[in-house]
Amino acid sequence: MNGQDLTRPESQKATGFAGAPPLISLKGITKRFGKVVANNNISLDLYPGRIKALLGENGAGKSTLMSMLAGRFKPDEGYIEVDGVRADFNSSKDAIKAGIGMVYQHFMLVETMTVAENVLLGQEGSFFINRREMNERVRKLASDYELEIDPAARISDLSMGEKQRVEILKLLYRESRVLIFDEPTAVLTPREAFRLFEALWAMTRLGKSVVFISHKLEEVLAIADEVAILRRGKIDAEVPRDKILSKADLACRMVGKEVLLEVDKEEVEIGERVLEVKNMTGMGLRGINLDVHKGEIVAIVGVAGNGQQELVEGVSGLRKPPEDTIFIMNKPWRKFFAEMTWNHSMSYIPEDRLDLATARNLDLVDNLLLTTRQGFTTGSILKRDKAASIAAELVKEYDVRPGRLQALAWQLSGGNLQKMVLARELYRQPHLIVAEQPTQGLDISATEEVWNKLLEARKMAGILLVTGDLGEAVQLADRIVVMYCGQIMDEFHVSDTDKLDNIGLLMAGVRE
Amino acid sequence: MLESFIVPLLAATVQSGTPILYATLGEILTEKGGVLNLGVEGMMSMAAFVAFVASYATGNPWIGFICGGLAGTIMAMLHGFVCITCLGNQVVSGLALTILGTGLCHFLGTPYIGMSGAGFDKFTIPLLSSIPYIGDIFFKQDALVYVSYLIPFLFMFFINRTSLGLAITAVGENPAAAAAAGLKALKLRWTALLGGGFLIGLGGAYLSLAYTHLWANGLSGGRGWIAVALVIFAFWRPGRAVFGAYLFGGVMAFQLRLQAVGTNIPSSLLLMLPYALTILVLIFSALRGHGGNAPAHLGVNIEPEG
Amino acid sequence: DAKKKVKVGFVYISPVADAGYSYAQDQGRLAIDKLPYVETSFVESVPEGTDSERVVLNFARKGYDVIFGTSFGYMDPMVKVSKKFPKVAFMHCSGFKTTPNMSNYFGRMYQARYLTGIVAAMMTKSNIIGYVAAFPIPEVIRGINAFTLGARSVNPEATVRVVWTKTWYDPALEKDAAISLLDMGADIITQHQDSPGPQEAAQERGKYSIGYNSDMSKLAPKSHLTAAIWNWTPLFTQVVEQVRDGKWKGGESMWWGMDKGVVDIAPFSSLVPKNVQDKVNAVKAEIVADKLIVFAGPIKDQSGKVVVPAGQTIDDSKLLGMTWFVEGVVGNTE
Amino acid sequence: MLGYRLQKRDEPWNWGAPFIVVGALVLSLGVSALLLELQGKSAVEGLLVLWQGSFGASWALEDALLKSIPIFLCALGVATAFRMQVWNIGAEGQFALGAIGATWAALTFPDLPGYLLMPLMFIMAAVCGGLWAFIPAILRLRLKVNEIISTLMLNYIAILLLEYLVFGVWKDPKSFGFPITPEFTSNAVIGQIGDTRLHWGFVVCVVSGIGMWAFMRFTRLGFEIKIAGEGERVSMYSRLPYGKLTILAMAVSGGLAGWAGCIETSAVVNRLQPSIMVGYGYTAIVVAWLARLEPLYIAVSAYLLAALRVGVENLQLELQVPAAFGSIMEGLILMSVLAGQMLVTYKITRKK
Ligand SMILES: Nc1ncnc2c1ncn2[C@@H]1O[C@H](COP(=O)(O)OP(=O)(O)OP(=O)(O)O)[C@@H](O)[C@H]1O
Ligand SMILES: Nc1ncnc2c1ncn2[C@@H]1O[C@H](COP(=O)(O)OP(=O)(O)OP(=O)(O)O)[C@@H](O)[C@H]1O
Ligand SMILES: [Mg+2]
Ligand SMILES: [Mg+2]
Repeated sequence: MNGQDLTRPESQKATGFAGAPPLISLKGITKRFGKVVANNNISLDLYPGRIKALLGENGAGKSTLMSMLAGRFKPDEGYIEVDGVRADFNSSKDAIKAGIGMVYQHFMLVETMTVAENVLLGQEGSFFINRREMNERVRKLASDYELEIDPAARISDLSMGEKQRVEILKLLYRESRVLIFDEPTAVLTPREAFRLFEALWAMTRLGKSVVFISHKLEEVLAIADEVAILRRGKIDAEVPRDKILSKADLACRMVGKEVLLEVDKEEVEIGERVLEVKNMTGMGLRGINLDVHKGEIVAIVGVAGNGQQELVEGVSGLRKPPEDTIFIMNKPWRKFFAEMTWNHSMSYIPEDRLDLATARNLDLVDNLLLTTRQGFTTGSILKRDKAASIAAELVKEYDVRPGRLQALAWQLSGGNLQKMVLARELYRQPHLIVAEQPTQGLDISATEEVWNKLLEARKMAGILLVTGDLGEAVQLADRIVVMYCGQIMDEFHVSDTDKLDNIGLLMAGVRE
Repeated sequence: MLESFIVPLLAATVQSGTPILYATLGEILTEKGGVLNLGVEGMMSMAAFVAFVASYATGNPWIGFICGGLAGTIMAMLHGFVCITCLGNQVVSGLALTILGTGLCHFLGTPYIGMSGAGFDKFTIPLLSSIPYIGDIFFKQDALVYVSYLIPFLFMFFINRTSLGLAITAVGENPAAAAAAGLKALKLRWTALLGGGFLIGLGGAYLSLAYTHLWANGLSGGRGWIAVALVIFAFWRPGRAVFGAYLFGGVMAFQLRLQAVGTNIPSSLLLMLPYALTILVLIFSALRGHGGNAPAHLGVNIEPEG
Repeated sequence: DAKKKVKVGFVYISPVADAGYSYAQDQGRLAIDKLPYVETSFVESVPEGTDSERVVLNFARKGYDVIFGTSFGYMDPMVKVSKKFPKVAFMHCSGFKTTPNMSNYFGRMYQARYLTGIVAAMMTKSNIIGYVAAFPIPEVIRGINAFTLGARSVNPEATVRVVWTKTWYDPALEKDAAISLLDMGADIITQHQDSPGPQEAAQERGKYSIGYNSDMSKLAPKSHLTAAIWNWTPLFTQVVEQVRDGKWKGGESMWWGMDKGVVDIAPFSSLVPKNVQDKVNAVKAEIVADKLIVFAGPIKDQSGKVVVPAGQTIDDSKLLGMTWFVEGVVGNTE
Repeated sequence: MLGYRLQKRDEPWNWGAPFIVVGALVLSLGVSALLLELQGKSAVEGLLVLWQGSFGASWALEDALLKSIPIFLCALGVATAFRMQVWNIGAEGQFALGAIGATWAALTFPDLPGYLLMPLMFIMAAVCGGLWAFIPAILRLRLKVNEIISTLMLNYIAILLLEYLVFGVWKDPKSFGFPITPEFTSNAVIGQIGDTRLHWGFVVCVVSGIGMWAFMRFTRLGFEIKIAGEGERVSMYSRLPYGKLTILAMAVSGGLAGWAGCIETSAVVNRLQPSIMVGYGYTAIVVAWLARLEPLYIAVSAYLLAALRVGVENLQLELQVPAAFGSIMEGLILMSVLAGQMLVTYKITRKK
């Protein structure tokens, strides 16, 4: 699929490490956050030259477990053995010294500093530093591992893929023997993801041990040597790759029940036009023409940073687009936003759930009111109790866990937060929905739920879906639009399989 | 005009800018590490007192100078205990530190009022002082002014050319990333806070050892607040801090001289000049597109994880 | 009931330790505190406004017999409180309102200023004398005028340049102000502040200085000539004696001068030549004997207009509200 | 450290807050008592005298209440701005401008009947204080000029402006040249409540406090200010009129400080004079933060701080302790309360 074969070529196999003792052993690790038991008596071994995939639903405790290995948290019970010797990590520094490095789900980079500074941070080697020499060192390291990057570039100017390369360079520079990747591909395009896999394979050949956390089952199948499945803080199973028959098998082992992995897409009647983009040029975009009708899902695919962001921000009202280019529900942009009502208009489901779609320190009721407050106002009085009862209903309907209305946004896991956002936005009964990476970071059951909700929402609205996951686009969309460098490369119906096969080239800016 | 008005004015500018310069650089260092310290006024007062007493007791003003710096460090420690260790609000802690510091030095300082101690006197640097105008302005000052010429350069070198400087900057920008890179975020914050406290203390010491040679209540006279404001004015850059401190000192010296010449402008309006000018310069910078680059995690405490 | 002590309370605007105005008042308090029948207490750093009213009230509530309020702004609060406590004696410094149980008191500091003006004018070479002043209030303006009149009485060429700092107590700024005057050619610095900052500036530049409030010779031994100083002991002693004897009366204005010793000049330093000392001592004797009146005509204002014709004097109520400069002062009163 | 570590509580330990305050008080009073002993004064007596001065008599309670009025209004104001993460440290200047505005009305229309003049004074105070806060707000919105620096600088300018007026054009010709304006006519004086020392400004406090609480809790605008305080991105997403809210919050903030200035001039000194500026604007910042921006807690902390300051005077009066001792105590108490507040959100557990 996606024009990219993910399977590991024979030449990439690491050999010569069979029967080696484990590099790392986790022994009976338990970790609690207040009342939540994030990890419960977990034991796990990591071997040299092998890739271990860690799989589990949202909130199963994968990140927590690995954060302890990386020295960021301390276990409440249990301990870690490095090369068979007990090691107690008081900070990341100790873990780094023991040869353990982690690329976190949210990158840990200093945005205002350069690539070289980030890579060498804490590892400069001498008190006085020489920028030119630092850049040179990083340049050499990057070319050794074929991870091209400009050492003098500022992190804030880099794309997600490039940022990840910086994170990997950090690990390589520290000569880590154990590399942990927490959902590394969530923000990558398929091409970037494949390059990452090649890098991982190269590292296993050097005898390094890799831990790979992902919700994308095909990736797990493609690169893992063995799969550990976490459920509710416990290791549910450890299975060698060969024992896994298929994606469905893996999904079943993970969730504990049959998973379909396919959604029913019932036909919906196409209605009036809800969004029209007319020859939009500016903000990094060139001549964009696009329309979305009620009853259909239009997916925009492309490598991140090719103008999707700008288009979405323009449509959703975060940035002022050039005049006479965007029409929503047949009204010019300005007029639409000036007259916009809280319901029966437009909803935006952004990629950034925390800090954009929700306020992290407010509770669920307040977060519901974020975009619906107009509907709960009489005179100038806000009816919070009414909002609370609606919130309670939505939480139940969408199965947002934990169901406490007093929970603050940051206390929710990514999947549950996304469900809350979806609940709120669909409650507004919009006619146009702009959904950006709606399932990023969600586990398969949550993904399935979100997909179903979106398909259902088609009945009342037209949906503009921006996604980096081609599978998602194919599953959901009626039409697919490929963007490259601020331009639309092509637009076609999802049933056009010829075009679908060529999509990888289109995304890279190549028209046959 | 040049000889009789401008050169003496600029020479006075250098002197009145110097204590503010020390304190501003100290606060920049503190804030680079991510800690907002509004206690500068109290720290400077306390440091001025300790410096005076130490110099008075030992007869050696250099010992006084260093002790002033250490007093600043100790005051910064209190702030650190409240904000870094106990995660207290940095704004309130700083304001409380000002109250505490001014109270403490007034309380302890009473017996020393009216005494005159050893201090730094002006001396000319041979050769350099004979450069026309420049010599009169910059090289007929006291030793601490000469020291203050070096500090901005050392400061820039420290921040840009040493691993510790880099680490401190990283902690102010993103403590979690710094910690993940194996840095001890809390220790670095402490380092920046205490080092900054030392510089702020030196600024206070300047007041009782060189600017005047005595201890008096209220010696700081609001200069600590000006330093806090100038950090923002300087966009956290030492070069602009030098400009800001001298600008402020210069305008203050200028308005006193206008009065001495016998102007008819009411003194209240003249005294507004330095404050109004600070705002105007900021507006001007904004119009030219320059803006602040505050450390991203300034004022945000590092919460313990797990 | 002869054993009952007279309880005296003092309210100060600034800390007594600052060697300035409040310090001078507190020296008077300490002096009467030594009297066997007197017991004193004080509250310092009391802002004018609600706070001062409360503090005065608390003294009265706690049964103090005499309450001294030493700052102009305490006037209205003291008037208010005095009406509620008719048995308590209220003494307010530097104001103009009285009640049946509230008197005001002050000292004719301008007489001492006049003398220091003579010293300055006889010793200046540049004929420019620098005056570092706090706020343009009558007390300060009166001092500047008296100083200038004294100076011009012996040296009509002398001018007095004034710089306002708008602070009572910022030694560094006040030193800067003095330096700006020195840069403008002044060779003698005098001041009306609570800090010795200006003295330091003069000493650093090798120029002379004349102090205020108390003898500042220790702080600037190489530049100090003399100082205009306060001595409140005689006045305070009289008040407590009267209260003890039941003879104290409110509604009075006690504006005491050099004859009663409330103001004086500090001993001359060795820098002051004999002829200057003699001249000043002679004038001082005249003032004490009431033969010389400082604000006697002819007096011209800054524009050269005669404001007080020869043969006339400025009466006390005008002096209390003086807001203009005499000829010879460079500066404005705002 | 030392075998103990901090652990975040699932829910803040709200009912523990009073214990923390008491604990911090005990600690800092202990240190203060030690300082007293070092001066050769009896610590027990000192604490007793302090208690009497703060709470020991009905008039002490009244005095503290009176003193807390301007602090409360300024703190209520700055809290509004802080809630939006607009760092208004300019209450001091806004207080001065409020006093100037009210004085202008009182001096210009001295003969207007009280029921017209008094509202006019309050309106002018709110307008002037609000405008003084509007300047930094608009500079921040349009030019991104940091409001901390602009409000701080405007404080100095406001005080000098007040001095300029009082030393110049508004000086009372009958004041013998002293820097005070003429006394307000009785129409322009906020009167006393009954025969207490308390004046009707207290009622203004109660009404604004309750009003602010209700506004933040029940109105949509109050809710929007709360969201705006959560950050730029969320407020953009929620389609808040961020600029207008900033201006509103700053104007309310400045207006309340202006009222404090108006009450202080009209009810307390009955005229404008420079000595009304005693730093209430800065005290307000401390009070607002200690109270975590909640109106009820602001009232409590404003009162307690005022009581402490009143009590310290008694300490001076009875035991001749220098005024600076009061500052030391205040600083110690603030810092220890602040450090102790950690226990509301964290608990200390033994390391395993
Ligand atoms: N700092 C924290 N404080 C409190 N609870 C936390 C914290 N970090 C994680 N948790 C909770 O611990 C549990 C495990 O979280 P963790 O992040 O390890 O899950 P995960 O398996 O990585 O999920 P995802 O797939 O969504 O990344 C969750 O219930 C989460 O809410
Ligand atoms: N949530 C926010 N947080 C911080 N700054 C913001 C926020 N929203 C807007 N701003 C900044 O405030 C300024 C004004 O915002 P506002 O939205 O009021 O501007 P506007 O779109 O011109 O609105 P109007 O036309 O109503 O004045 C802009 O410079 C913007 O960068
Ligand atoms: Mg995770
Ligand atoms: Mg995107």
